[in-house]
Amino acid sequence: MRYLPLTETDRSAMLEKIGASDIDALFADVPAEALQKTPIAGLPLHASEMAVERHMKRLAAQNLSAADAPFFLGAGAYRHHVPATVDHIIQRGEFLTAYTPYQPEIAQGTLQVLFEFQTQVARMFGTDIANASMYDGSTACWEAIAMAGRITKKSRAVIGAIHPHYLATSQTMARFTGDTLVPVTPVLSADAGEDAVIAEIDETTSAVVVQYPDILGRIPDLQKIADAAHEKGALLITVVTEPVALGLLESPGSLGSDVVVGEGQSLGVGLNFGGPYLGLFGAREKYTRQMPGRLCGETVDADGKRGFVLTLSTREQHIRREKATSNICTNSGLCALAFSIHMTLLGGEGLGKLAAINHARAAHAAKRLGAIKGVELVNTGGFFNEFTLRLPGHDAREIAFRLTKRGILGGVSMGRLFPDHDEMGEGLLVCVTETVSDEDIGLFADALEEELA
Amino acid sequence: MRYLPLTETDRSAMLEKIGASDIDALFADVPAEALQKTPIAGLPLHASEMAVERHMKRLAAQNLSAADAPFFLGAGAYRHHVPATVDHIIQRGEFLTAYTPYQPEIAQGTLQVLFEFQTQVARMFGTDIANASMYDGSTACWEAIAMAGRITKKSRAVIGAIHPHYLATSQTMARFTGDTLVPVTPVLSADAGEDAVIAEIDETTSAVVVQYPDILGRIPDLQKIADAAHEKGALLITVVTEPVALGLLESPGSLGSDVVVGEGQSLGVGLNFGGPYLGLFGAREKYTRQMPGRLCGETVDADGKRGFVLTLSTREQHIRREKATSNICTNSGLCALAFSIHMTLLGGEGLGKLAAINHARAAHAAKRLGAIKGVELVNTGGFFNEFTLRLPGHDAREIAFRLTKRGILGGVSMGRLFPDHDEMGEGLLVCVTETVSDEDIGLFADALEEELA
Amino acid sequence: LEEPLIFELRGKGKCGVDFDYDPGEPSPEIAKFVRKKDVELPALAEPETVRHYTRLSRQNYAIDLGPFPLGSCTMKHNPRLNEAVARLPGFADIHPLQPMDTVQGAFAVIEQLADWLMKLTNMSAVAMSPKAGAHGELCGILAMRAALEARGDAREVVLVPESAHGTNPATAAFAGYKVENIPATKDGRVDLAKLKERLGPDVAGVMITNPNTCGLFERDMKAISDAVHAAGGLVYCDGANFNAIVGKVRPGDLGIDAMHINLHKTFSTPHGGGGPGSGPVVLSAALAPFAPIPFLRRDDKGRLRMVEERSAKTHAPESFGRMAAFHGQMGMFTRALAYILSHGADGLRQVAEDAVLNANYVLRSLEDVLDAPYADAGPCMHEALFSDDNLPDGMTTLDIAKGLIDEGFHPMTVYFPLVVHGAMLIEPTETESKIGLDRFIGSMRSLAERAKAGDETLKSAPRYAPRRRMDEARAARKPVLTWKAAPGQPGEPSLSEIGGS
Amino acid sequence: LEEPLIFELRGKGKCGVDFDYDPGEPSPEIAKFVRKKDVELPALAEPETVRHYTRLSRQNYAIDLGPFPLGSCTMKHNPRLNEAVARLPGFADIHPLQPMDTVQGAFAVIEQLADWLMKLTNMSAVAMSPKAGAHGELCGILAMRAALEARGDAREVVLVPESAHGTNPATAAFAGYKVENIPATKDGRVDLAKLKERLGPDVAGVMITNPNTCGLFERDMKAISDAVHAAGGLVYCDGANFNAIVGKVRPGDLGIDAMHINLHKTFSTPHGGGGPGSGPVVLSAALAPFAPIPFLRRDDKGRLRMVEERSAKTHAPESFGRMAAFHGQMGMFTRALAYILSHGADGLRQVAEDAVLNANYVLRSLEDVLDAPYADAGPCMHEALFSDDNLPDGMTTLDIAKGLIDEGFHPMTVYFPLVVHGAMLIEPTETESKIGLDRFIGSMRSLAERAKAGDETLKSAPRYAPRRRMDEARAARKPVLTWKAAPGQPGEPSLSEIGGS
Repeated sequence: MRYLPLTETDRSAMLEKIGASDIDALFADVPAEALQKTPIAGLPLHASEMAVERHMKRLAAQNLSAADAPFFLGAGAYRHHVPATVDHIIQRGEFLTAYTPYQPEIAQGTLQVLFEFQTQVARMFGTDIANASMYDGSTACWEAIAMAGRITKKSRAVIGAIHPHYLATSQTMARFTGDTLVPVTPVLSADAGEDAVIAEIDETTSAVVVQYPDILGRIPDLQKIADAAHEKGALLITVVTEPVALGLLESPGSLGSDVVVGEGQSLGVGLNFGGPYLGLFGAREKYTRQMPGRLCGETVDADGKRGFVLTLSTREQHIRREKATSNICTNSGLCALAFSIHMTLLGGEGLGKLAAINHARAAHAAKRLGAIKGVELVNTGGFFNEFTLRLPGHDAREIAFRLTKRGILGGVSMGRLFPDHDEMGEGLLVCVTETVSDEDIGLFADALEEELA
Repeated sequence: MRYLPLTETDRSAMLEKIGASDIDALFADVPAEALQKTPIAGLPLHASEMAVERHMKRLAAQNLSAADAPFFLGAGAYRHHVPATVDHIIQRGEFLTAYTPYQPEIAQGTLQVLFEFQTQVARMFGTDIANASMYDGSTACWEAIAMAGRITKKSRAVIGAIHPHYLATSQTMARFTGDTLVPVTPVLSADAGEDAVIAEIDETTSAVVVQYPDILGRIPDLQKIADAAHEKGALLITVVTEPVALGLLESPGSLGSDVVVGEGQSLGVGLNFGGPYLGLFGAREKYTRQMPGRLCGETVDADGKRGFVLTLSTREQHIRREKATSNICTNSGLCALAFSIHMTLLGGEGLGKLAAINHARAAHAAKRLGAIKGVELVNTGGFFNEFTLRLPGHDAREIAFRLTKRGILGGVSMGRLFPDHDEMGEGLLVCVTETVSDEDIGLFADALEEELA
Repeated sequence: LEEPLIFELRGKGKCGVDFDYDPGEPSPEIAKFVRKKDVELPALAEPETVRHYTRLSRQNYAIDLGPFPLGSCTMKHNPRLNEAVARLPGFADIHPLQPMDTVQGAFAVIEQLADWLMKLTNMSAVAMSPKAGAHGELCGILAMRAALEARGDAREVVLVPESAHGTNPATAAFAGYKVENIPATKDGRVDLAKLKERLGPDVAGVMITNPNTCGLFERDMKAISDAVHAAGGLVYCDGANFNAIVGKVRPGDLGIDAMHINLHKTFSTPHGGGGPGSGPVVLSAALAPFAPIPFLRRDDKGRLRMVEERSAKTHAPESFGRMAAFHGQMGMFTRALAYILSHGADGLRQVAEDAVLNANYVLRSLEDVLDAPYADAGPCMHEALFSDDNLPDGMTTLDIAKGLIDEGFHPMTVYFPLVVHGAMLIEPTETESKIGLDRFIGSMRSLAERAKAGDETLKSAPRYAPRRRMDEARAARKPVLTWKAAPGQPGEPSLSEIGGS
Repeated sequence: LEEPLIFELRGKGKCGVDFDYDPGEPSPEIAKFVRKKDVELPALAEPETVRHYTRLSRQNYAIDLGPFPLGSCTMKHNPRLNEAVARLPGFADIHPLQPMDTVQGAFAVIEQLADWLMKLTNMSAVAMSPKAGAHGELCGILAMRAALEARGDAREVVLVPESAHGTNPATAAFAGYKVENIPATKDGRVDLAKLKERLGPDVAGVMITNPNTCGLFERDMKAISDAVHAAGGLVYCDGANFNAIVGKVRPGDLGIDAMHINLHKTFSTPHGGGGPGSGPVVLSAALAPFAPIPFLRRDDKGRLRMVEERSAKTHAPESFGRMAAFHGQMGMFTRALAYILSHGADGLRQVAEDAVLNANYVLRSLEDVLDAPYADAGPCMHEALFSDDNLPDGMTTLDIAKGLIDEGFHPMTVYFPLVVHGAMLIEPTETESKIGLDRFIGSMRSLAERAKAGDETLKSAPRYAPRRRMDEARAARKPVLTWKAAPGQPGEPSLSEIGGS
């Protein structure tokens, strides 16, 4: 077997050194009736690299990949061009096959990257600090709500028009922790619903959670919500599912957000059918010791040279066990690296250009699609690279499905995301990034026109 | 521009330091009429990575790639499965972006690989030594003929059934150097033609050049030819276009070859539409100082530690200039690395297994195809993984073309390789490696049957 | 090989990405949201970027450079085939919310991996969406809690051995449980008798690691499960060490109710300097109905369908809900599936056998120079445990660990499990060769002897690493978590040695 | 980071590749050819293989780690996009002898690259098949010889400047010519007057490098070409330094007949530790008919057709023949084309400008501490030349070079060109940043001053590299070119430091 370096000669010599008669002597503590005598049934036997590759390629070919169709999906996962350099670097064995940097003397590569990453995220979010990443945006969102509870000693969170999966993830946890979540369900209108959210805030509210831009692509007035929340002693948690937007829009931190969390997949990571992704988590400095997840900090070594270590681990499970701020052990290190490389290539100015291009392309598409008979553009109050179309009288799920028959991946139906709100069923969320060509937009528009005719 | 790190600020500061008014002041030695004032016409302006990738993918999509069709081509370029590890390692920046190892203190990685490579090639070929690689098999072939001339001080080489491109390449050079090449053109028969070759050897012969297996897939009796050559004071040069064969067949060195050259593309390198490939060159130790190309040798450093250097460079152009054994400067270092990694994964035993599988699959295919009405198997005397079919009454070029219309890449027509020998036109050279499935063979056989019906 | 921070490399006015499209001005509707100036982040040109990260990478140790004998943190070889497979556009370039008919191949990957994980563990169901091992633990505990609540059986205590990974108590607490210790016997295993005493109507269940973190198989696992079940509780098994028994023992045969599987530990997905992970959780028949959404089912036409919120009412009425957006760590599934296909049922047995063989070889090659607290009790499983008991005063486990760095190796896991003083937990894994182990053993013996001889130079190890021992207290005292330009800081990299040595 | 040879790693009985197919016995016809035992080569399992090569790689310096200021051996950044493009299955997994209709996209790559090379040089034709720069030189010289022979004009001498690359005289000799030197003027250029004197009916032509290897543009190039042509000869231009003028000067405007282009030097294809290269040769109208086969043409239906032996009689009756099997270095063509597309006509100008700017910056930043023989004559092109003239006795160019290794840099080209004593030829290329150049300049100034101060420690540099100075004489005296097991050699790797530092 190509991954196993022991030869039969080695195995014999080692058993002899150990003083064991055969390999099963080493499994003596396993009750005899539980020890499998033969390969487990139902799995194939070993296979060559060529055969495995063939099998996996066959499965891959059964998917319609984004490069092979005009592609307009977003809703928390965005398709951007990732420079080839990113994938080259993350495949270097020293990054790919390193462990968590518990031995900082021989892990400065990973640690310096995390320190740079934290700085990049904090500056993008407009927060004082950021952590070294979380599983993904949805779990980061819950961690923020839990952190707000620790800080405010309150347990009622008001939730605006965030991604329904993020809400559902938080609801799962809240059910067990005893937190109360008060969702303010969005409606298909241009109004980003700040007032409806603000109306739910009271003195018992630990946090207000809004998305920026929101799940319908609308841009809420964060400062207004922040002011209302702070007035009642609640924190404002802002969720960003599309970090590219922050190249064009004012940062959530500068608009009064106390905690900013997000999904970093847009930069460097790619679609990957939903995972692994990259949770981003930034906050005010005063909450440092309440932060979940890994933190990387600067220090010096015995020679006085600058270096980096994982720090404040007394918050964490491996030290504090049941008193930890979170049970998280693994972060999303390699995705953080990919994000950081992409961001280093872009810089602030490049991120701004990329964002402007996304917005311009989306505006162009919205105009074209919104002009189709039977289509209403919901986001008349502005959007970044994602907007919602209302298709009166149609179930958008059905339209999206019929578009795939024409080879077009034409958006995410709101009915899939909001199954309990029938009025959302007519909504189709369309995302347009720099990867979408004019030709793609034309093909989509023509197809949609025909489907609705 | 993403590859250019100078900013406008940098450029101004540097011009100031230099004392130049503007950039064109640095081009002052260029006659004004020759200095282009604007971007050169006919080329596009700069483009994003995304746009370049799109353009290149469009061109790539216009080719029928081997993975998308039952594939049976060989004739000097063989499709084998290359382990993913190989491509991973050769993309490490330290290998990919290193220069020729002129500074051995900081190039031991490349140098040790070359030393290991030389050892692998020599053992596979059954020669005492091998060099650090040449451009490809065809140029290595000519270099061997030229070397035989230097050694024997004679200039008439007898050439057996080698790849016609190898012959043509050598003929080009011979025309200018004044060497005489005496080709013995093969015929479509099972007889590997040893006697016809031997009949041409005389006292003026510098070398006899044969291919093993030959261009029709036949296996010549090397020892017999070697004995005849040595009797007249000529060297035997054996050409190996398919090194995998040497996992199954006796090595050319052990059968009396004085020089063995070959194409190493089969291991590690891939098809790549013909290049870059990898020239292999092995010889008896006594010819060391007559070898062309780079040689890597063992030595020690100032601390007495073992290390490796390029050596015997007094043979080479950068030292010896017009008296060099060859004008070669570049070898095929990265391809040699790929070959060496693949060989390290295989080892001698693995190479033997791979060869046995190739042979078995080819034998299976030959049986199936040879049974088709209107098809004659030429190689009734045995073959390795390649054999010739005779299609009486048909131009095999036409058949090969018609097979592509059925999505099958069904072999190389002898008419393409031997345009001046009409009797070869009925020959179709078919190669079957481990990558060919039973299903592929069935599809090919069915299609061929229908085409000939 | 010193390397400055990107913020110190004068990245103003540079660009590592080109754009072809002139966007013009943003639409007037969003003018009020538009930021006044760009995010203040430097850019590097592509050549500088490649160099920055390549140089940084060389300050890391990695499995590609040498063994990582980290007990309980298994680091085995990461096959490059898996990297290639995960990058096939048909897997890497598809969106989680594409219409389901356009991603049947991706669903098939998940289904196939799920099926094989169930067969390897002999369990009834598997939740594929947890994002990492600890997330998987959470999934298992939530399923247990949901099942107990569905019975109307409020229970509030989870029992955890002292030797457990920190994630176990943290997870139980995160899910709202009180945590109590399970005592251990002298031979490093759960004390069955004491456990039985503690069981009762307030105990929701136990979390047991098997093989445990002392590297031992819990011989009484089945009896433990039976006792817990008899007392109305449920059994969570921490599957971090499943690599020691994969293909040899099916945990479901031992009566457990839930177990997470770290795909990187057992199935070779890369760890990437700290993640991403993936932690599928296998569940017993009792817990299966409470599994989280989404999960796959086949409809009556044989098409794969992801059960999400919309169809959960029909197909998953008792599910405890969603744990994360989308469907799980697809990129890890493709890699793990390729790994399982490569090994097959026969190869996986060999994996466990070679892992255990390598660990016992280390145990027996070092037990004469280091204290091995459980060595007399019999063989270990995938990891060998030593203590600092026969080191002289002043010489510590940490000194051995840091000394190992100077020998060219990553240190073993130290000071864990907590039940052993100055623990050194060594896990070679099956992908280390004998020649490599012999070198490692040689270094360990040399270090043990130096420590016993009171060699003070060990105290200043490492000397040959990119950094010497780090001042971790200083980092925590006044945390510096982001870079800030110091006044007058030149941003110049320091001169450095070349990286080859 | 010491690493043993693969032959020392006990590779017997291992396997890094698996096979699914049982081949049985070989067919009886070939029994007599079958080898008695396997080739005697060790195998390593995949984890060991990855580690062996990863560790070895770290003993290399590379452009990804720092600058390679090798004058005349241009090493610029190698974009990773190009690597991705070259690996597209539509390019990497096609066979050179597939029916031509199935490879129209591959032909289009070659045609497009060929077209742009002609436009960038203002030449009439281009031979794409040469495998490297020196092979391209050979192609050019053979075309010249074929053209002269076609005229019935036997000539036997080729004139080459003393400052030329060694490949120039070697190539001319390899093609059967006698080589004579062209004298140089004091300012480092071809002496036009002396050249004119030597021209005559025996001179087949000249080989001139422009910009030349002193880093200077040959101002009189057009006059040289005119003089050679007037004397019935032909002009070969060594295009190794085309990167200095690409997009700024078209060599065809200067009257040359042939020039090779090293795709790695000007168009960024990776050098791979010594190749593969690729050396397309542009040709004047006079030489175009003699270009080697194969080459592309479009048939009357617009389809691309490769003119090979079969169609040469019709379409290339005067071709001097084939230079290598198949069609050239396709893998380099895709990379070079991606590079040209990325830069475009505007970006390529900038490449030349930045390369020249960087070189002049180095020249002017070091001319006060090192002797710069041609600095007074004006700007240099892409490389700056220094001599050892103001180093004290006993201190050599080699000491500076090896000292540079300890500063973290690859040395410059040394002792070339031969016309300058103790030459140091520094070529930064356009892909070095100013901050990087400033560091390099700082190191060079420090070394120059140490040398002038007679600092003997320079003599023992490098000290911080994987090896100290190597005994090259020993290697050549009794060459050891392959590994042989020494009796009793244990095959044990030595202990080593960890690789990060």
